[in-house]
Amino acid sequence: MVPLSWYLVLAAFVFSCGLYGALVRRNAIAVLMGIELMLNGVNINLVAFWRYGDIIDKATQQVVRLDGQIFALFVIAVAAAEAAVGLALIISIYRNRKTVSLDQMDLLKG
Amino acid sequence: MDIIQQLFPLPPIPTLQQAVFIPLALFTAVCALLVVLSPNLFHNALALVGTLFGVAGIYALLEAEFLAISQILVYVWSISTLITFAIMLSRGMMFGATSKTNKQAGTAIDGIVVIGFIGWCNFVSARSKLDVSIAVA
Amino acid sequence: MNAISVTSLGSLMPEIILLIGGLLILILDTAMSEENDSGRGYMAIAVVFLLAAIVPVYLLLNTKPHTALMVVDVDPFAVFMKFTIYIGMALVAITGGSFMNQHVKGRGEFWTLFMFVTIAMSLAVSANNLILLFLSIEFLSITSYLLVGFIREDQRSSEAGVKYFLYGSVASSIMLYGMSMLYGATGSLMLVDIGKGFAANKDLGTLVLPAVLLVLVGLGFKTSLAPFHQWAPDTYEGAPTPVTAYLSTASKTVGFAVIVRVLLIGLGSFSHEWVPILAGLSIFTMTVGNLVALRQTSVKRTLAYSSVAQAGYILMGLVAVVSSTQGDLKTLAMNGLNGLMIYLFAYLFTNVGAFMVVMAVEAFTGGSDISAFENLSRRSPALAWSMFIFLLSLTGIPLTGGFMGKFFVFGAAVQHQYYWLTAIALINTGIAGFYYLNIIRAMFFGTSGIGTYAGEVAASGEGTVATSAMSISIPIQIGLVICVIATVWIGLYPPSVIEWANNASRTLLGLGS
Amino acid sequence: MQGFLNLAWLVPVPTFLAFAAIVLFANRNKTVSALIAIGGAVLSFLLSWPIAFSAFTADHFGQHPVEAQLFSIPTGTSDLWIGYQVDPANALMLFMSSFLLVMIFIYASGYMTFPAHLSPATYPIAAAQGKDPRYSRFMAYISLFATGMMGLVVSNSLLTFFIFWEIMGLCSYLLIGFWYEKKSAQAASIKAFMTTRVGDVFMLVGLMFLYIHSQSGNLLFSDILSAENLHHLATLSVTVPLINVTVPWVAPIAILIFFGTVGKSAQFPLHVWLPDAMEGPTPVSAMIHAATMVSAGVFLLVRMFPLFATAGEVAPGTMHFVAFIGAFTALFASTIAIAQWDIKRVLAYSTISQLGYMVAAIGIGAYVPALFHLITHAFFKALLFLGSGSVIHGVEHGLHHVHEHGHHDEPAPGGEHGGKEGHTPTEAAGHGHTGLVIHRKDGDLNLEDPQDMRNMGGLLSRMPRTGWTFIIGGLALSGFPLTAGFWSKDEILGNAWGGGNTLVFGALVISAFLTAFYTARQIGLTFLGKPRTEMAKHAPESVPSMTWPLILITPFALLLGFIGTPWGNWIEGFMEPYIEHLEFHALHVEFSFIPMLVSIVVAVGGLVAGYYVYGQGLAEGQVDPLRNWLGPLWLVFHNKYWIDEFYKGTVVAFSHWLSKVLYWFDDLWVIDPIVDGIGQLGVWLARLAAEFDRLVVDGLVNLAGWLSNRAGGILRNTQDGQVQVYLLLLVVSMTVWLLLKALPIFLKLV
Repeated sequence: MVPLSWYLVLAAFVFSCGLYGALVRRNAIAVLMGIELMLNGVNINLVAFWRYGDIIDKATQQVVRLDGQIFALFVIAVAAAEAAVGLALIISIYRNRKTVSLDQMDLLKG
Repeated sequence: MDIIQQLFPLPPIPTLQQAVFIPLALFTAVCALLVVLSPNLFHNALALVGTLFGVAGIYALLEAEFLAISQILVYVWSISTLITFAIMLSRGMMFGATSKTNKQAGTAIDGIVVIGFIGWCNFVSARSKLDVSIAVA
Repeated sequence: MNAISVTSLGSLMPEIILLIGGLLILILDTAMSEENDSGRGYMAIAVVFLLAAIVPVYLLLNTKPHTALMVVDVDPFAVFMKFTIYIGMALVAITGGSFMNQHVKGRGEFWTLFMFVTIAMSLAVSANNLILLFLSIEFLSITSYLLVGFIREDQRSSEAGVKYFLYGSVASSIMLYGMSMLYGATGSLMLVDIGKGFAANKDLGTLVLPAVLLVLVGLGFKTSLAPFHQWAPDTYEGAPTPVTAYLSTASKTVGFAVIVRVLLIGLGSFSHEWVPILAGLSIFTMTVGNLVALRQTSVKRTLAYSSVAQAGYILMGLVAVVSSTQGDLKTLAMNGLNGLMIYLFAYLFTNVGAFMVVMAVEAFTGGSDISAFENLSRRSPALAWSMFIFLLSLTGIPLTGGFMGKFFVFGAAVQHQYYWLTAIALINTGIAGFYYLNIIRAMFFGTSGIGTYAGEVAASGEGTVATSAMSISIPIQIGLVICVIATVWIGLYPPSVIEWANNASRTLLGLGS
Repeated sequence: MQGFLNLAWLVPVPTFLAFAAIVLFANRNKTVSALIAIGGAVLSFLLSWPIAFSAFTADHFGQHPVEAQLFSIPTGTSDLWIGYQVDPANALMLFMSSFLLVMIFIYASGYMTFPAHLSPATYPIAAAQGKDPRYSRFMAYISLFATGMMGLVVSNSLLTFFIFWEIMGLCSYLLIGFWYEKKSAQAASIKAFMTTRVGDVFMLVGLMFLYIHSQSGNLLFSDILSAENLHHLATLSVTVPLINVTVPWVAPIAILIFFGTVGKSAQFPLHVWLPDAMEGPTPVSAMIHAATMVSAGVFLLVRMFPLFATAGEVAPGTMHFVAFIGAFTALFASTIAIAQWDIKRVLAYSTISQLGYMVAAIGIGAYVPALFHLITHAFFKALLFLGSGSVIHGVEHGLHHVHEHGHHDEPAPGGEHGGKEGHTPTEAAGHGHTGLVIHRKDGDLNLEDPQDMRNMGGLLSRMPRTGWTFIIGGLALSGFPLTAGFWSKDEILGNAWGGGNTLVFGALVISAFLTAFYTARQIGLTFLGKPRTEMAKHAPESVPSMTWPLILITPFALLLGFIGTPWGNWIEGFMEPYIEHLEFHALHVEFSFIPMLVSIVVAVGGLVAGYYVYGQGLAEGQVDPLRNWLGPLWLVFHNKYWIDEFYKGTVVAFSHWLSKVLYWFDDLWVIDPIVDGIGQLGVWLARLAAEFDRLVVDGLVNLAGWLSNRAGGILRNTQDGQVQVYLLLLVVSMTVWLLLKALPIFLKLV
């Protein structure tokens, strides 16, 4: 059996990669991808905790609780919605300014 | 040395699950790195699709088959398509002359190392508690 | 386990009414051609349904805590917050509606989203598990991103939308990471069970601290606590002003309600970990907000930073709830939580009103720079005097709602012997006085000696030259009158509001009523 | 008559209605506004005096003061009551405030003519009417101000007291900055608001502590000042953080509340706002300095006296602190006053000094004398302020007259100038007159400054009504025997002597001498001698609406003291039952002739000394003799401006001046060393105090402002519009936080 910690390390790694992308990429779409990575990292965490948690009913040996999985499922759904909205916003600013470079978006500051 | 051995006890022979997990995790991790490191936006998107597949594999390994299918259906088919579509739509921006990353990479890594550290803390305590309980079960 | 019962329908009546309203607008929007529509019908539907939703909320104000549909907690605290949110959204709809109808294209979409965002807030304040909490907060955020960037032709609006989106997504991902740790540590997603799990197993402290921190990032983003506040000024400035008004009030109310619920119910047994964090955040937030506000020249931006600073004061209420070192919470009149609630309630009217004045001035002069407010008292005394009252309330002068909020929050902090916190907060209110006074000065006194001839003559009250008198539309007038009356009324120590807040806070804290 | 007592809650209402009516309906018509405002004040007066006199005439009124609740507010576990009360202390305040407010309102209606710093071209209509362009607004503000004061007087709980207190603070801000075209007025208004706010914040904290630690669960005076509650507070102890001293709660609460007084009544070190507050129109100065605002501070002490008395019993340091602040302020301010030129500024420092008297009286436990002096001082100080306003008005008119008839040379540009010789910069700056500035050895002189006493002289013959009433007010202020000020001041001195507070007594006696001295100087410079300027020569008497209030106040300034003579002390008899009723201990001393003799000697001595020096006024261009005595002579010879004078052909005047200087030089050493010894000390102290204000107080204020501005700027730089920078800051702050918090946990794990 794979130790839980392996999954957690992988999750942390994917999450950190995503965060790095969100922090340093100039391109807004690349940042969006970074955010997707972060969410995937979280999902690995959630599913792993679910799998290694107390989910088996001792008497029937059936899986009785699915909350971690359900949470992960919702996160996937939310990520889809977020990506759609994010792309809509990015395309709208691209039409206005012909750029998706984030460091050029500084009309509002100070 | 005691501590390290205590925290990272290397099992002598990987079980079958572990043998599947290790390459899968490596693939996912490398793809994730490519997503953020490759300068070509198109490669980024491809690597993202790769990561998502890898994560779906992890779900399958964790016996969450339904979730793995959802991952492939929702992410790989819809989000990736959406992103690729957006890249196509704004093709011009793929070939900008400037650097693909901004100047804060160094600081960001410092910060993220610490976030990784949180993950590590997480792992340590979870290990001490959960691994034991699983071993008992 | 009969989940859907008549009582749960009754408890969920507000949300159901809002949902019907939203769907009605959606259907009408698809049925009608967009070109000819002024959007007034949608606005009317939205206002009517929002007001209709206030009625069941009002009836539920003194309800006994119960759970509907297994995941929605209906207790006086949540209901009070819903009451606040609905009133705020109704005010925004009344006053900001015509502005939005003028400036946006997809009017039906706007009003549908407006109703749905209200539902999201409403669910967020009463969610009792992490899934619903995350979902409703994300729903709220995603809808808000759209609303902020709704004026697509306006570069500032879209930029604000993109920034808000990126910051918000990252913050909520981080929060989610924290939530996954909470789940991993206790094996449950229900806040109550998480609380019990932590209470039973104190060894989990190593997991809790990073988890609290990560969750606070997401919630701090919603409530614009420094150092997670930096999106706020940019977004508030770029967003359409009615959207800014609800972001800085209703959305913030949600953030605080969720912080209270998660920390008190889920992490109550680790209060020694998070109280110092919150106290530090509170101090940092109010100081940063006030100091940067000093340097602003745009009134909208000043209000944005002031709203950051106010979040710091509000947070004091939560700090003062716990670790009561003196006396029994049962005997204290100010338990902190009721201060937080009264503050949020009063702040809602004040801030919505202030942003409405900004909107009216913007509509007339095209900018919200302080120079647009010069001599406002001459061009439109009604606007100037309303703004005057709102600014007094933000400063915390007695007889205004802002004073009541500060009185209860600071009082609680003093009762719990957070003297340093109170002292810093008091110093901060002093600093804040400067920039509020500056706006008042500009409105009533103008810059010394620069006033135009026409303006000066009109000012002296003897002018026949009324070149620059401003007219304000009737909906804005109604909204402003409501805000002014409510601000002053709360300042007069309204027994009902205070009793509601007391009851709600005591119920949530488990003190018995 | 007793029925009137239950109408006390109505007292603040008429002025508030007047405020509302002017704001809402009458802001276009100046005459109607003035009538409404005066009407409101008169109504309030017509309510107040019957209330006051039914209190005065009732038997043993103090044993059963009237107190009633109007409505209540729940606070969760207890109720907050709002109501009114009438007791001997506030009956006296009602008597004083309502009358003075009517007088000031009437005076203001005549005073607010078109101000000189505005250009008539900008406000053609107001200039044609000859009234201030914002006349109506002024009337509205002062009505609200009066509401604040009257509400404060009749309120029966500390909470409502504080609310009205804050309303007054707000109005003072609006009124001091009323002529906001003047930069100095803007600055002064903000300074006043912020400085008093500092005191208010302390007071609010004290109020909260009082609320929390009282048994009553409310802030009603009758409950918080009850003997049981005070006993409770005196036994409940607290360890003060930082210094780790354990004291009864009553002491820190008293000190914190006392800071409210320090701010409002301009006691050291928060006195800095009051001299600058002179930038407001003179009726405002009279209101702030006599009838309302600063009195409110002392009234707070009078109100809360049982608390202070209890604090004094269990922690004597509390009362010593109060007494020290009061006595120090009295002495300190009076030394400044003897070296000022601005007619209103002398009065301002004099007010600070007299308030110090009252505070010191409270500090030594002299409850009744403090209240007594509060009442008499209000009358004669109102008289003096209104008189000085009349003088300024007259001199301004004289200036207009001079300008119209071309008697004067071309005015030189550059009216604003900073004083160099012992004047604070704001003093001379910005009266809006662009007159010729003379750099004099005793301070720069703007020849067209209508407030500078060096531009006056001999006004008694030009303005007899103003002059005589001013002189009477001045005599009362200096404590000339048999005037109102004499009796009340003597009571305080007698109590200080009888109570064995020798230091306080000494400080107050010196200050009394200086008071008499600068009063004589002021009267001498303003009204006696010969006019020193053309504008003084052409100054007309003011209009009747300004002079009648002066004449009506004069009898009070002269005769009011007879309610508190040592032989028939009506006021003590009136207050005595109240003290018994509240069960606290006020200082009670046997009458002694020594302090009374001392008081007479210093008052008359000071007046005579002042008259001796300034009795003939000053000659044109003559420097203040006191200043001369100090001034290094070589400065005079090497000073460019004096050479200018020389070239202008005033050799004769110069020699005359020089001979006078030498004459004085001899005289000072031989004849009157005492007067001038004190004079020298005073001038040095004044300069020291002015420097202290300028360097330390202003410096600190500026430093704080600068720092917060800089910090705001630095923080603002991070807000550069780059969303990824924001995100990075988020991550970095999380990192720092984790390193601080998580590292220990990690180390523990390992």
